[in-house]
Amino acid sequence: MPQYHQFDALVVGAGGAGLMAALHASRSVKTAVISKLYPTRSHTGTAQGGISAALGNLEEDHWEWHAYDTIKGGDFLCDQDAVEIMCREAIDAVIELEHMGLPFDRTPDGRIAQRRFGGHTNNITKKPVMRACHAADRTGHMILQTLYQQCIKQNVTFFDEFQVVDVLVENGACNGVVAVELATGEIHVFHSKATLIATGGFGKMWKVTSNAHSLTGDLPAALLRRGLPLEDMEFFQFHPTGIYKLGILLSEAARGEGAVFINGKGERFMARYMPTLKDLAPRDICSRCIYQEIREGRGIDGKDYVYLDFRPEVINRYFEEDGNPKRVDAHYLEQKLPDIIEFARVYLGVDPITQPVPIQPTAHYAMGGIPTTNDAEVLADETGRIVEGLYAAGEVACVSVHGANRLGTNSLVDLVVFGKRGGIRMAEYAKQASFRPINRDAAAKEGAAQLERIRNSNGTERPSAIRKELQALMDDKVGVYRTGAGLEEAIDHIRDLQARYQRIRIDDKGYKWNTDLMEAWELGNLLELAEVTAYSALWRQESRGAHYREDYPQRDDVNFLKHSMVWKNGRLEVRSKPVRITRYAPEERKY
Amino acid sequence: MKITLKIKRFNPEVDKKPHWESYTVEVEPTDRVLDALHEVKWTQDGTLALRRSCAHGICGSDAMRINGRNMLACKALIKDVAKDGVITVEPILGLPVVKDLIVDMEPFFAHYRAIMPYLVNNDPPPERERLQSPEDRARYDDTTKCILCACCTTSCPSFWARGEYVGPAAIVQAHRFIFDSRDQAGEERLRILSEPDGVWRCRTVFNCTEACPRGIQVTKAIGEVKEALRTGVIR
Amino acid sequence: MTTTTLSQGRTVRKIQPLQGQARFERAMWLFMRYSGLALVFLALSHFWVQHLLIGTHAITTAQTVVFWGAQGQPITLGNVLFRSYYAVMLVLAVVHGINGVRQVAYDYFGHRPAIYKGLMTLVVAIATVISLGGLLALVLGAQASSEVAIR
Amino acid sequence: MLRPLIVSFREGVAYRAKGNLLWLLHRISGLGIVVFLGFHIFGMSMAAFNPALHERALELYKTPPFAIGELLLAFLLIFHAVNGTRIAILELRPQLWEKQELATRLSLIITALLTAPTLAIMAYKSISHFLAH
Ligand SMILES: Cc1cc2nc3c(=O)[nH]c(=O)nc-3n(C[C@H](O)[C@H](O)[C@H](O)COP(=O)(O)OP(=O)(O)OC[C@H]3O[C@@H](n4cnc5c(N)ncnc54)[C@H](O)[C@@H]3O)c2cc1C
Ligand code: HEM
Ligand code: SF4
Ligand code: F3S
Ligand code: FES
Repeated sequence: MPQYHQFDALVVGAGGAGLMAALHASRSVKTAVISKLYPTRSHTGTAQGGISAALGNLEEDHWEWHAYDTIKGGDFLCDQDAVEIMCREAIDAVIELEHMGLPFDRTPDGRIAQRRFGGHTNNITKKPVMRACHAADRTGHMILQTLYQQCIKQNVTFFDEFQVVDVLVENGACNGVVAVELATGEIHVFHSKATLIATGGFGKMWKVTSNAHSLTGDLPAALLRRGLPLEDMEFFQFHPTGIYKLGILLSEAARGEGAVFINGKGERFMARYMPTLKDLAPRDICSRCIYQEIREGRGIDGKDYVYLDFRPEVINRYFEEDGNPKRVDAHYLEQKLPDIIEFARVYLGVDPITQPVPIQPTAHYAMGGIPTTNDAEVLADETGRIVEGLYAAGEVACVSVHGANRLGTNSLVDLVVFGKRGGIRMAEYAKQASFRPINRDAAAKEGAAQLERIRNSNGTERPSAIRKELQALMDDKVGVYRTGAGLEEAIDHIRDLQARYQRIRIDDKGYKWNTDLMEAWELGNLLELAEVTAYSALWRQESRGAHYREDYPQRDDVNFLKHSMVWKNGRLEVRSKPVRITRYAPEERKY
Repeated sequence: MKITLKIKRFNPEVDKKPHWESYTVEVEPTDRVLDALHEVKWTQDGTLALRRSCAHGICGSDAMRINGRNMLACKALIKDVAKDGVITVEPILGLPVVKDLIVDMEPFFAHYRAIMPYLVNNDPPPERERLQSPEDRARYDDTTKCILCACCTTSCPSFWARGEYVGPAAIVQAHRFIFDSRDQAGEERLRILSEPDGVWRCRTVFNCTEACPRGIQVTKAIGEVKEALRTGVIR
Repeated sequence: MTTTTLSQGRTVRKIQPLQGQARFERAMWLFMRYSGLALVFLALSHFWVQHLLIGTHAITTAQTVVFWGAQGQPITLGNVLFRSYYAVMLVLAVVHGINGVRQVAYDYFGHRPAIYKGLMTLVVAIATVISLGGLLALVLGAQASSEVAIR
Repeated sequence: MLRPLIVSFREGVAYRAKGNLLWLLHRISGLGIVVFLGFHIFGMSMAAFNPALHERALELYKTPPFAIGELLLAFLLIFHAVNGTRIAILELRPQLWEKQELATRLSLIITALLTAPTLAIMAYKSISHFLAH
């Protein structure tokens, strides 16, 4: 017998977005949070560098500048009204976090400390501006901890280590979710008036990635199966500074504090490509420049990596060259970047204070995802029709505030601003709506069937082998550089893997903590999302932001200044949705 | 290189008692123990159960006993732990084992919740941020790093002896708020921690400090809480 | 809680004194440290005098009685000091020991209050009887002592 | 009910760190001394209340098993005293918390330095006593 629960509001995912939503929703309606990880294990905790808000604590700044930078960084694919909301409300959101107890670093006069970050500029001088509020290089950790602490204070109900396997979307409305309790393998049906999805990214389809093992896109895939579309899936950000081979992220904060890229010839090559912002150019550009250097034989020792150099003497030399009066020393860097310095020491055996660090771009962030309105309501199609009672926020959602490329620190802003808006909106809705009837047993059966099929599948394929092949393929064909031919090959290959996936076999047939089963199920989701990603990438015949087509190297505003929306009802279908433009007209993107 | 992983296995649906199983895998010396465990799980025996997520020491999922002491599997490199090519892996101690390397974390988090792990400030919030001097901020910096991995608490003999002891992790979390100049409930937390199962059960064993993957000076933090109780001053 | 801000930008706060069990636990914790430090000198010196200077094999009942007996001995400063030394050591060691046993018992039997309380009652009772006897012997001596001394 | 005991004695001993072994030894030595102290005070007070009994106790002390027990007691007492001093000082002097590695090493060395001559002299006295009788 499945277990049954009823809540006015349900939040799936306990990262920054989910917890923010839960905090606000639970103030007025009966709310529960379901998460497959214990909340503090969510990937928000790994976010390092900072959260941007135009507080102007250290130098002049305005939210309008922040908005312009965001839109330009997103290569003018952002929906500008959403960006304006985000950048305006970012200020209050950061202050709210501080009031909740978030231990930001402080300025000498006791205010929140801010630092530079890629693509964030003073709009007049065009120079980098200090906008990223931070707590050393563990800003995400502090946000996650602080929000979870507040949830404890407010007695929010949690279902920890419950994995959602299905979303009950029927007749254009959502009535809850079906989840499996990992500890027992039992199926639980959660009946709700409003459901918010905040399950984060899905970068595990790539091999070299900064994403956690748990980021497998379970919910977007579930919605896809339920006939709902995903938006802008071709835009996936590759962060320039992943630890070589491992993909573990070294935050852009390093460059915010003065680190530079160095190629095999010892040159600071970014100065050549982007004379004004140099190493603090947006991520898509840096990643491409790194690959450009490598392709032209200027990788370190001709290999496929370059250096990120943040030895104090190197930083100071370039500060002097740039006319920046600031100077740093080893102690200062250890204070400001303790964690990433430790990552390099532990995983590479390289001490960044005395040696340059080998890096390579790493799959990092999904700009696309579940399409939503500015109040986090999930869209059913390109016309703006919404799915009643269904919301999404955080990395899994596509509002779209990041357009074709997200600026560093803007994800954390997105989480707290739209998490909060979503939480408030869903509570308002749940207060006036009533429960729509559901068929519990049918719902439970459908959810369980997905798992039973895998449990009982008697093929010969090992899921891990398929996953490995998928990840290598995605790195190879759906990475920083893409071509039409490569993407077509990738789609064929993914479909082949999907066919093989039907013939898998797992070792663990039990119920309690069957991670073998759940990993296999997650692989199914990755395969679906990989297919959709490659398919949208093939559709977009232009280069914009993170999406770079070698066969179409130019941005094409005439044909492609629009969002993609993909459905998979039997077969894949792409439709498009216009970009909302308010006051920032598209222009060439130069830094 | 080839290494042998000796893993303590327990499947609640089959076994009455835990037993050891050995696996030989091919790994690089710079790989993580987590990679080796994945190698086992993905190529030899999918039934092996463990928690993990971030794979770089931030989420706190994969605390386990590696060669007899608590570590995060994703932060222990093969070359540092493989002695004679053998690595033993067991679940952490003092919490009920649920399956293989997975333990029931609920008692651990119950202790965490017991010490009021949230900022309490009943003054009306100002328009902008509350001010805090860099010195006041630095006072509790060390303990903000905690990722609740339980490496410390489950390495503490006092906790093994008595599971009701709140344990170092909860005290670290309490420290983070007691010494935050913005907080107003330090006194109440100190009162909770002076109960029989509070800080006084800490025997200054230092296992916790050695085990903490975040390099937190755990025993020092506990000592500072004791000092506040001893002197009646939070400084 | 009263708050004062120090000049170096650090906030310092005073807290109200603890009450009840919390206060007791704190006191016992402090007592364990201080009594322990005192016992280093008291217990070790006693031990070394008895075992290294004198030696177990050289001790006889007669000597002990002369050493400790109250009757027939002059009340000198040395005598008083030496008896106080033993009295202090005895009290500190017994209380230190009992509280130590309490902690150990609480660790293993704290979740079984009946066993824990029973055990502690027994330990305290035995310790009280024995140490009262010890103190009595130390302070008063006894009738028998002089007879043995003469023999 | 005995689970905590089992965990700390069987599995805890196998936990690869110094701290828990010191803790265990401190605990065992403390309890050992308590038990000894009980008998000791009782025995000594018998010199006053029941000299005959006291005499019998002394005879017992002079047998080889007790001589060995005495050596053990000496070690336990010295270890407990030195280790206890380390704990007390570390806890009462917060500035020293970062020096715990050194403190542990020092206390082990001091224990060894104090125990060695003590045991040697005591053993010498015992052996010459047994040889003489
Ligand atoms: C290494 C790294 C550094 C970063 N640094 C920065 C930075 O400095 N600044 C910035 O702005 N952004 C940064 N980002 C991006 C940002 O951290 C993430 O985009 C953001 O944290 C995502 O938050 P979220 O709340 O959407 O999801 P997450 O925090 O990923 O949480 C997802 C939640 O969903 C749950 N979940 C998932 N699937 C299921 C399921 N099937 N059933 C139930 N629950 C489920 C999980 O348990 C988890 O609780 C960084 C990202 C990475 C990887
Ligand atoms: C010689 C000097 C001594 C010193 C410096 C000393 C110090 C200490 C200290 C600091 C503790 C507290 C340990 C803790 O709470 O973690 C302790 C515990 C204890 N002591 Fe002593 N002590 C001494 C002598 C004695 C004597 C003579 C006895 C016996 C009567 C004794 C019995 C105990 C016991 C039973 C414990 C509890 C052990 C535990 O909780 O594990 N100690 N000692
Ligand atoms: S203090 Fe360290 S060991 Fe303990 S839970 Fe926190 S991070 Fe883990
Ligand atoms: S190991 Fe335990 S006894 Fe104290 S110093 Fe650490 S909490
Ligand atoms: S997997 Fe996240 S800490 Fe090890």
